[in-house]
Amino acid sequence: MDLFEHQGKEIFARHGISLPPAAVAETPEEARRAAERFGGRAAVKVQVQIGGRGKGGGIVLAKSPQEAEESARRMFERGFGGMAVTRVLVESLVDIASEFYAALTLDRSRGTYIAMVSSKGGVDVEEIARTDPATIRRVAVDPRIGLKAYQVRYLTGHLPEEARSGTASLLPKLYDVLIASDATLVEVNPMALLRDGTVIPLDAKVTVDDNALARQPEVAALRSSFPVDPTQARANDEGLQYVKLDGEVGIIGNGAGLVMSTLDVVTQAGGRPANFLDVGGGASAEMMATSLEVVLSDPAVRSVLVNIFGGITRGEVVARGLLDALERVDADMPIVVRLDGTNAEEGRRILEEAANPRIVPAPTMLEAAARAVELARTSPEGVHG
Amino acid sequence: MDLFEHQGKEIFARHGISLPPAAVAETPEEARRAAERFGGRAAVKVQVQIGGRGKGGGIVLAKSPQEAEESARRMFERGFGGMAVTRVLVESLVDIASEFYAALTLDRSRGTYIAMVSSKGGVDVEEIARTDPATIRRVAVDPRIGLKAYQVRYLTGHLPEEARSGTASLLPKLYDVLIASDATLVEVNPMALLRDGTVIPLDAKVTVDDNALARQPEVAALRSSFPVDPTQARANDEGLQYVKLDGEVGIIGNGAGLVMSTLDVVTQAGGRPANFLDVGGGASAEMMATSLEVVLSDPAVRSVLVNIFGGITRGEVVARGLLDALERVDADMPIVVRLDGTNAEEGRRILEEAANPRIVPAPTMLEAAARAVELARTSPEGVHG
Amino acid sequence: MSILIDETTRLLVQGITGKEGAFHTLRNRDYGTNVVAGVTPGKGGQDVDGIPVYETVAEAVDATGADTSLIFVPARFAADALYEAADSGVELLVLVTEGIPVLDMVSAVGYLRGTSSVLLGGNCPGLISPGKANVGIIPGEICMRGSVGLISRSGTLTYQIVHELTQRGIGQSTCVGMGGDPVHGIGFVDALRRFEADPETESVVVIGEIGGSDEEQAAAFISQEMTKPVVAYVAGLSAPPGKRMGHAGAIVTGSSGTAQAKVDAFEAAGVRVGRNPTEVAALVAA
Amino acid sequence: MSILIDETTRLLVQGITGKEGAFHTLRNRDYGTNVVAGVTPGKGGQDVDGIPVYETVAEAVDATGADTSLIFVPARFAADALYEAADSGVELLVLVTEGIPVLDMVSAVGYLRGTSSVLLGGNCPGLISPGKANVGIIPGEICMRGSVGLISRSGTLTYQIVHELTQRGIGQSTCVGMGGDPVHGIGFVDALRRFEADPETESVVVIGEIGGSDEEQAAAFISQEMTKPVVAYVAGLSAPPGKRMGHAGAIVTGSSGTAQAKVDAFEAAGVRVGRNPTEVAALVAA
Repeated sequence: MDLFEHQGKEIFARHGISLPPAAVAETPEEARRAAERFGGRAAVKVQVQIGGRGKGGGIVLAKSPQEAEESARRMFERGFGGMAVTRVLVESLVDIASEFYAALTLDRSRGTYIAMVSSKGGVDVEEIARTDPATIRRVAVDPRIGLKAYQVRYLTGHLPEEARSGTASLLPKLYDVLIASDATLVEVNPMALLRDGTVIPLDAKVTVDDNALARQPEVAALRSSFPVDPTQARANDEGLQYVKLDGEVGIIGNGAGLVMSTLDVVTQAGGRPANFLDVGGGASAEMMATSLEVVLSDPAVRSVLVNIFGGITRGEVVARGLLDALERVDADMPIVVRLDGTNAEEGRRILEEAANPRIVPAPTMLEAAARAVELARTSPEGVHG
Repeated sequence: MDLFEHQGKEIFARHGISLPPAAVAETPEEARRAAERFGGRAAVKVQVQIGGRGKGGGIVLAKSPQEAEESARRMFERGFGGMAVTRVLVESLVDIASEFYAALTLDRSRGTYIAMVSSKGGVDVEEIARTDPATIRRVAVDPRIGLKAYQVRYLTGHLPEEARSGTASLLPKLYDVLIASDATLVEVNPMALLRDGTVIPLDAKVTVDDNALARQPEVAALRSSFPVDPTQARANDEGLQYVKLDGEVGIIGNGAGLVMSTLDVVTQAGGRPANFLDVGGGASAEMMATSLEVVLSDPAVRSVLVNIFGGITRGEVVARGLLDALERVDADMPIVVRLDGTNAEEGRRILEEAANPRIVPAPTMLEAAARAVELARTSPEGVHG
Repeated sequence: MSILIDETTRLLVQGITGKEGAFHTLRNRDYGTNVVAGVTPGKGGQDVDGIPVYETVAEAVDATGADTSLIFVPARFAADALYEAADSGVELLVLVTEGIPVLDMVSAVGYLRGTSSVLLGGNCPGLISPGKANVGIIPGEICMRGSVGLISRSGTLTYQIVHELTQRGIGQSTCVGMGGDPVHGIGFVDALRRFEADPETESVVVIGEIGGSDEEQAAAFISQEMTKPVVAYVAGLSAPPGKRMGHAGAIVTGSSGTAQAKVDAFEAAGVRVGRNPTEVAALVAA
Repeated sequence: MSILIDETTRLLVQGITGKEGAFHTLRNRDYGTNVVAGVTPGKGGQDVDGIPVYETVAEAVDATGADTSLIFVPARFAADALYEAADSGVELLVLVTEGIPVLDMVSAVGYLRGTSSVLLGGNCPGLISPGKANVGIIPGEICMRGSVGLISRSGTLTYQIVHELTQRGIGQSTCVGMGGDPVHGIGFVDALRRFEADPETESVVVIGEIGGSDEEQAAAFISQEMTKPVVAYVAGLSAPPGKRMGHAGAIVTGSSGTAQAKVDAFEAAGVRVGRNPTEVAALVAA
């Protein structure tokens, strides 16, 4: 779960990290009043769950309260990177001497956390990592020991003398945020040395492990502030992974790998997937029914491909769920069903006995994909239940 | 550093552990008033830094406030196990269903902590450990992971059903005490299941790592409540390890092993050591001087044996310290000095040049011991500076 | 031969009395796996269709000589189940449980490195040495004994590809589902090394997907150390790029994480890459 | 041969610029030890009498190929110094620092088990392979090259016994001071195993003292696995019993911890025990 900058900074503040005075604004007027409080000049920063704000116009340095108001209004109206914008952060300007980069994140390949400090920040740090790797120092962090003192000395050893002790006291606090919040990413870009000698985060990118939200109720509660699509929300509530795409073949499968592969074969067959929907392991009949409803709620869908290979998921449960769903939703389009694995034969028999005219059985994944693509082409447009 | 029971229990309470109502009394009258508050009947428990109170009469179950007062008075007057008693703990009586034993301590041989629970407590658990080892379950605890849930289940699995969940919630708190207080022992004997179903510690033996006192200022401050011998206190203040013994040959050495060995050879030579004094590694002239003053302050001392084998400790520093001390204290007894190791030759030369009549050089440890024992026999009695 | 499990495997199931635990335990036993014990705290002394249930793993190991544990406990107890199994000397831990917090896995994986236990998973379907033992939730009926080793980050996609192999009459030595969680036990390189050393395995199928850099590492290992032929598949060629939050991930891996980058890495290492599961099976047959 | 250190040892000193650090570093170098580097944070680029000082252990190892580290840092930095040295690939860590909190040592010793680094100490005098290398604070001039291996819990008592051996013309292969702290690195059993395997070592002296159960474990190891003769000494035969707080310690060790119990354990294992340092040397000479 990706937090807004201001949410990340609120967590930072709770761990004793100094930050510039700032206020969240949900209207242009609130942005203006905040800028007034900060003496007229302020940074207005769009709050979104993606990066690239600096380059993409998501951060405006307003020279007056009016300019802050106008910038905020534009942000609310236009959104950012295709996402709705419901709040901006208005932040007092600070006197920056130089900018660096710091991050703590997961190193999947080693199964540890990793801490990184770059002596260059505020710019394209990925490019720096490629072209000038010596500017980025990194260390592995074992959570059973924590960030070791010698590691902090090493991480800060290539910074200008005057930035070292400030960064050295900031890093353990960022590490505390990582562990205490079950985060998988705590990124500060830029981390700024101010003219007064302090080192503070100017940005905060915090991603919290979804698997840990049950033990992070305060963090989980922040979800309520995120802009949500109602279809997406419904899918999530049922434990389904649903991503809307641009095509016309609705796709339901079990297991992320199989669903991705199904998208690939549909594409290879000349079709365009309308979505990614993973019902997960051990799907219930109810989850299958909800999946079908979710996919069918997309008006662009012309055919649906259900591709289930059972392990924990059982074929007869899938079949009953599909039949249940077809009693609840009036699906006037073909649903190509391909079932294999655990109890698949029973599932196929149930579907055969039900003899629902919408259900088109297919023996293999490739044939199912070809059939779904073909049916999407010939299916009547715009007739939905 | 061994804490009084009541100090251990105060730490327990800060970690959310339930305990019987109790009050510390420093006079018999305070003990009486506390017993009155607890309804007349109360346990009066001597507060000392040693075990064996149960068998040794250090715990009295008083049936009235008067009895509590009298018991406390006896304790203050008589001391316990040769130690002065300055406070007793008066504790409300609880309704005990059964008694067990729990401890967390260091396992030196494995270099880990160990947690133990015995299904028999309140009695001689060492005897139980020998005769009926199955009653004691033990697990190794890695502080980088903590007491694991499965270990708590195992540790409590042999207790009566009704004591398991109470003990299972108590153990992690005792572990927190161990780690948070830098303790090397947290022992609860007995740990009691009460008739109301709760499990509570009735005693608390907590030993804190002396090496960690610098980062445990609250615990270190408890030292001020311990009865102290002024000579002992002076030695400790200088970083000297001093233990008073019953003999007449004062002993000063560097390194606990060498001092112990010096005690042994003095004993083998027919003498009796008057003390154990380890000046430690890298002793300064000042520490040597204080050592001599400390040893000479014991009126039973008839001769002194200084046995130094230098590593970090340097011979010339030892020699100068001894000469300094002899200018400050009027030592009218022989001081046998045996110096070897780092800069020993220089040290021997300095002593030779000083030609102090009190200083008797000896070439080897055995000869030094023999000489010191012999001189103690012939030294005039009772003439001290 | 085969890798990790075979007919000598003595299987213990942690969380055997749960619904999924009991279901798959009995399926594994029906397959012929030597299921010797189960563990569920509070249910010691019971049995699951004749399989004795113990209070602790240590007791179960003492009583039955179990050397492999299949773990179905709820996510919040998963790390503890790993500690218990490793501390009790179990050699192979197969963790099916999904939804385990990353921090728990980082701690547990670090701890296990200091023991002699080997972890597969979490969030994994387990593994099967067809005709010998099935440990986990891979449907045994789709597999066939043979000489193709298979290692996969995916669950059901694995079944799909195994199914395609079997339908062509191509059997498998061992099929390993390593799971898709970011921090996990046995990975591509571990499995490839074992397959390279296994006399029964003649070729290997590697099934990857977008994200991370496991495939790139596998490709590097294959080009340097594998003598047996490898066929790969990478799911997600048509996946849209994900929305990115920060730069740290890309800096750590030095990889874009796209399926195409992984396909390119495999092909540069001389690995034949199938465009879909059917083509994978065809390449193995070729 | 010898154990742990010899003429090929490349020594690095952590805390080289401190008073004791500098003093003993130069003594070690004067002895002939190949001291290649020092580390003191904030003093990288300086030198100590020509020995280059680096900012980090990793830099020092990269620049000089150091394989052994002698550690003199203050107690509160000791665990971090161990982590840094181990993470930088140093093979042998000799920790002289005393007064390190037990919790720090338990954590560090647990961490080091997962690495290839070997720890000696803390609160130890170090070790010397006479005529080859001296790493620590043992006075080199009291030692003499020869075939007696020596391992001791004590510091100065070790010097005493080495001194007695040398005065009788009995040389030493390696003298190891393991230190007296309750949680430590190399112990009696580790050292005995190395001495048993070392061709230069013909007999071994073990120097114990009251407390703990290290001597009892050494006795068990000697009776089961040592072929070379062992002479032991245990300090504290005349020590009065300590005042006891709880029972846990005795339950853990199953031992009284007295010197006499240790002497008995050694003698039961066929080890000759000297009553004082002089007698130890006489027994070795016999």
